[in-house]
Amino acid sequence: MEPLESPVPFIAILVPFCAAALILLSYRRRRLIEAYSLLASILTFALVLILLPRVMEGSEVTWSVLKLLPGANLGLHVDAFGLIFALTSSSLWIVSSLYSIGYMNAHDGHNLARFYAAFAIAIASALAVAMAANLFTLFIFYEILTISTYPLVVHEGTEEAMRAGRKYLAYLLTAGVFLLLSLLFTQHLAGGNEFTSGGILAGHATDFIVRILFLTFLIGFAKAAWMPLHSWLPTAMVAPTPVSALLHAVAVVKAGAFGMMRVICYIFGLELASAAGLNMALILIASVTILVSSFFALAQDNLKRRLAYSTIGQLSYILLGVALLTPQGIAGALLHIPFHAYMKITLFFTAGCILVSTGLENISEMKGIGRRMPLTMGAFTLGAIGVCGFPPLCGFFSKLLLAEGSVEAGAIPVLLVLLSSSVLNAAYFFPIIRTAFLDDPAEELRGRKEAPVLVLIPSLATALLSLLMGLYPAFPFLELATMAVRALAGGP
Amino acid sequence: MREDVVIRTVCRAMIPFIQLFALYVILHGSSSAGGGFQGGVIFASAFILYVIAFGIMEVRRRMHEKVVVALSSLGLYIYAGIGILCILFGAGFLGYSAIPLPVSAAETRGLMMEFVEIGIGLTVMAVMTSIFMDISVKEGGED
Amino acid sequence: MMEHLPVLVVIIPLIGAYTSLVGGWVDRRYAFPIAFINILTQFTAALLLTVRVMQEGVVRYNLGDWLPPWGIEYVVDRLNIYVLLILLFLSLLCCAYSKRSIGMEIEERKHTGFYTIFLLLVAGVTGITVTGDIFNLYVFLEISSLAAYTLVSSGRGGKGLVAGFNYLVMGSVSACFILLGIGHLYMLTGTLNMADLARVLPPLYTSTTLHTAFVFFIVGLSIKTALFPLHLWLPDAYTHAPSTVSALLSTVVSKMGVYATIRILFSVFTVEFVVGYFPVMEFLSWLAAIAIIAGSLLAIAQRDLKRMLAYSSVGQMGYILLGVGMVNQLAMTGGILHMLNHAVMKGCLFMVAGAFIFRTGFRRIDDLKGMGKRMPWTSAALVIGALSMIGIPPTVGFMSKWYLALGAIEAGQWVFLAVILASSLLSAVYFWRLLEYVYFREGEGGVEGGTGDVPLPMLIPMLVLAAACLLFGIFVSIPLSLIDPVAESLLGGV
Amino acid sequence: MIEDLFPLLLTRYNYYMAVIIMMIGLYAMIAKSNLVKKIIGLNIFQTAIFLFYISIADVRGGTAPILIEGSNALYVNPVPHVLILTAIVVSVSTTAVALSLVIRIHREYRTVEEEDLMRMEGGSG
Repeated sequence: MEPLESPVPFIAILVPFCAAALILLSYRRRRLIEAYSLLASILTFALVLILLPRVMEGSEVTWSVLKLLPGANLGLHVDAFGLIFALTSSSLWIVSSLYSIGYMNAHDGHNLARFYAAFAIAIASALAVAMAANLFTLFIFYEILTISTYPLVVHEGTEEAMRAGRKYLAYLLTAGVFLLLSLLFTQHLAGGNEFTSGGILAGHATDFIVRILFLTFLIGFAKAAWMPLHSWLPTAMVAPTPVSALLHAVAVVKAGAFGMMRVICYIFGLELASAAGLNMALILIASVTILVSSFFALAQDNLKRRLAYSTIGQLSYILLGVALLTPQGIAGALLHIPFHAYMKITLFFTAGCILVSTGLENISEMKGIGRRMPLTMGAFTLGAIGVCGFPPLCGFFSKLLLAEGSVEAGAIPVLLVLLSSSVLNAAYFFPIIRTAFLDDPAEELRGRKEAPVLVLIPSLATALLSLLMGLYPAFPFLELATMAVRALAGGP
Repeated sequence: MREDVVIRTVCRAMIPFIQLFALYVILHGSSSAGGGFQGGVIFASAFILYVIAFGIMEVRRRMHEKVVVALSSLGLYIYAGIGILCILFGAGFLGYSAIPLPVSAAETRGLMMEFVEIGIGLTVMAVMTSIFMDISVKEGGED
Repeated sequence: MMEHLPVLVVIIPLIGAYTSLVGGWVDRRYAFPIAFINILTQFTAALLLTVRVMQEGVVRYNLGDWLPPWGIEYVVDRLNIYVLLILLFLSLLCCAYSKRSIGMEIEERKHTGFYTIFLLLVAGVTGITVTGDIFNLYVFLEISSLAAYTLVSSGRGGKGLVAGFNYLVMGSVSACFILLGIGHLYMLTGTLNMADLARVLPPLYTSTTLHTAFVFFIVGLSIKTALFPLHLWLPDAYTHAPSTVSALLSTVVSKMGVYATIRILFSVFTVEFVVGYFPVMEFLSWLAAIAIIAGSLLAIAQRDLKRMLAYSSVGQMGYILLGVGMVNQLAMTGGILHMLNHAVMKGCLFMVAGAFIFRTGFRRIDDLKGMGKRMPWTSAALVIGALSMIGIPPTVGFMSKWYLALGAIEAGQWVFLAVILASSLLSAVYFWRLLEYVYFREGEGGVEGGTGDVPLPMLIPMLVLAAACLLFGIFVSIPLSLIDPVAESLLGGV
Repeated sequence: MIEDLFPLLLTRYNYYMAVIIMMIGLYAMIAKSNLVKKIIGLNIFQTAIFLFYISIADVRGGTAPILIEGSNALYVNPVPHVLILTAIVVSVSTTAVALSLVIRIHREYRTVEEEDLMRMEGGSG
């Protein structure tokens, strides 16, 4: 089918940017800021949703924004592949802005305008990364994403936050430079950087160059937090919880993983990737990251840090899936983007709920908390078992596809990694659930109640959504993933 | 400043000649060696000599700072004015011969060149004097 | 009048200089409006000239109706007009900015003189850009340099004086070298017209005299552009000059040196010579690469905001020369594009620094805590300028980085590629430290008179430049439409 | 080889002289601590260049370049003279600016010795 020219994707990205400007201009009026943020999130989601039926019909939506430089256009192109990520981030923005409002009300929020504006810009960039038509556009918004999340990371303004912010920037700006390098080389070698099904590099470079390029791309997408370039992520946990949720579930890390997938599928092309042996390297890195991060997670007592290490492992699932280079593997990887996002954001939201109502951050202090805050911990439990990959939550399906993919690729060690990782996930999540529900509540928790409604509702909503998507995985994500894989495998 | 009759008298005698020579140099800029720059500097040196001999206050009494400013601007206006006049008469900038005077083109050229030289001479003279006065006045003022 | 535009753009500020002197003599307050209107007129004239250049390609003008090899010829092609527009645009903004900012920094009785010298400087740089005669270029170079020395030392306090003196000594030595170079060229060819020289020189490419002349030019111009080991005059001059002059120096005066370098390297000596017969470009690019790294490292070490910006300018000059030095289309485009980009970013940043000094008197980065809240618009301009310097897309800084890096890849110069990319990280280090202080650290509060933004005449130029950082980044095709043919014609098909 | 060198040295002495004078000026600019002496050094440096220009304009046996009707005289090249005249004006202006700067420096710091200035600047910040 002919691609459809439509400015809708562009408007969807423009809305948050405008919202950010409005927020900054009305920085004195807190309620107005919150209203702008919420409205923009709903509007954005609606706009992305408009695209859904078109893409489901098999048509693709494009919009060329601007010819920025010769050979480097700013263009948007929405296909099933990108829509998965776009839908995830825009839908989760609504819940996170609700959550932020609640969270910031509960805490003594300061610099709110900066916070909400940066939040909006980050989401807009994530959306643009999802809908980028070429590597150049992706790179530009990838950089904007880095910059816009920095104020969020250092929001608290403490010395610790500043240090974390510096580390965050050091990692991600360096990564940005590597990504630019890769972009420049792609441009130089292939004479363009449009995402093309089947890749554009084939025939333009020797295997050696391809491998080097792959390495620079991999470093460039350090946002995917693969080991050993992961350490910015746990450090960035000093940020307020809505930000951690955004960083870890929606925008930043997923942008890295998604970018890597885009590059492997649409720049290198699956054939070139397997011919140059790129997949083996990626499988190795991803597997190591999955296993090692799980062990790291076991050792953390701070709940958010444990979640951070869990994220590192889960992100590598995505890398692993695409490294398998089989349809099932890629579909699994694509599915893992939204599914993990919903589950992990639930977990972060609940961690924030606990923080808001009790001020606790460490797991060892959370004895019996489930009895005081049953709804919160219920949501947490749903998210946790989802991440471990148990049915009927959505995490099960993505992992199932990944496992199928590894069998399909004949990579039995990968299957083993996946299985053992699930066991490890259970090992670091179940003690929390056990201690929350079965231990006697500690003295300090006496008289503590559920978290405020505004933070509780988003947590429950995302938990329920993960459950629902586990029950009905087909719509829309599985459908989209299948379409994306079909298009990749030499569809029309 | 210490009175010194010899110096003052000699200066008094010299300065008119210096100025005359300066005028000569300026006016012969178009047809022989010389011109506005050289003449202007010579003219300024007359003032400087005057300052050295009679003291700065005397000079300032006779030639106010604003006069210097006016003269330097006037010189530039003459120069630019003639240039633009040429443009108005359809030639290029400083394309003298285009100015319709009732004399031959070569003479017009020479005449206009003289005017330009006078302008340059005025500006150079004024600027040199003002630099010198600027330096010496402030030093004197504070000491 | 259209045909006389090349000379009018030079004459207008010259007349304006003395008009503002006379105006200031009548009443001190008249000096500024006269100067401002003057530069505005000149800018308009330059825009008209641009239209002509776009139509005709090259506009030539003979002074005093003397024909080229003998008389002085003004030649305006796309490179000239591009540089001219940059210089006038920045001069206009600096002039607007100066209205309030010189109030504190320069004694009131000198204001008239300030605008006179300012306009003389503008006349000088304009002359450099339009002239096609190499000796005329020298004269204009000296006019603008003399004006620059005076402006640097026009502030209160003695540091500016010493800085100005050192600048003068270095500048004069460089002028002497250029003069020597011109002398050698004249001795060899008997002509001073650039186009004529380019025509006459090729058979002489092996001549030792020519090589000597070339070396003199390179050394002299390197001092003027403050290429790394010869940059020593720059930090003091930029730091201790009044803020509006710092902005002017970093944007206008530095660009004129770069322009002169490009002109002499490529329009007088031509690519064949600088690549084939006297392979200096390789050497220049290495120097530029060292300048980029050294400038950035030295900037990191600074605690004084203006001094930090000054060292960063040393690095940025390296960017431009590196682009020029790699001698290929892409890199050349990047280098020339960076002339505009550096002017808007650095102009914006120096104005911001001036605004901070104007409001609070603070020069040290550590003292700028919490400025983000106290001076929101100024700080917003700072953010955009800083991001642009780091090279975050879609600001202008990224665009030049993109071209330079592509050029380096094209030339196969991996070291330069690494330098270009690493330097953006280094500038991230020092600019981020600044942003951190301004935005994310709370000020101790209670600094007298330290709240609110600067007055509008200072704020508007700053914001215009900040907007330019974004707009010329997003609509980079506008400057590119001028530059692309330039790079091609300078390289002359190599 | 060596016998070629002598005529070269002897016939091109104007260049060497220019270079020697230039070096004297440069030496003064670098080695002298007194700012006024630095300016004098600068002037010497510039003068060397002027002399160099004038010497290249010379034509052996040439006369002053004034056109005389019917004469077939050999003229020296006038252009360098004109150029140098301009250069001298530039140099004079430079000197004027430099001297006024020195005067103001003296008023500010009560010294024109560079060493003292550096000490003072170092002391004050």
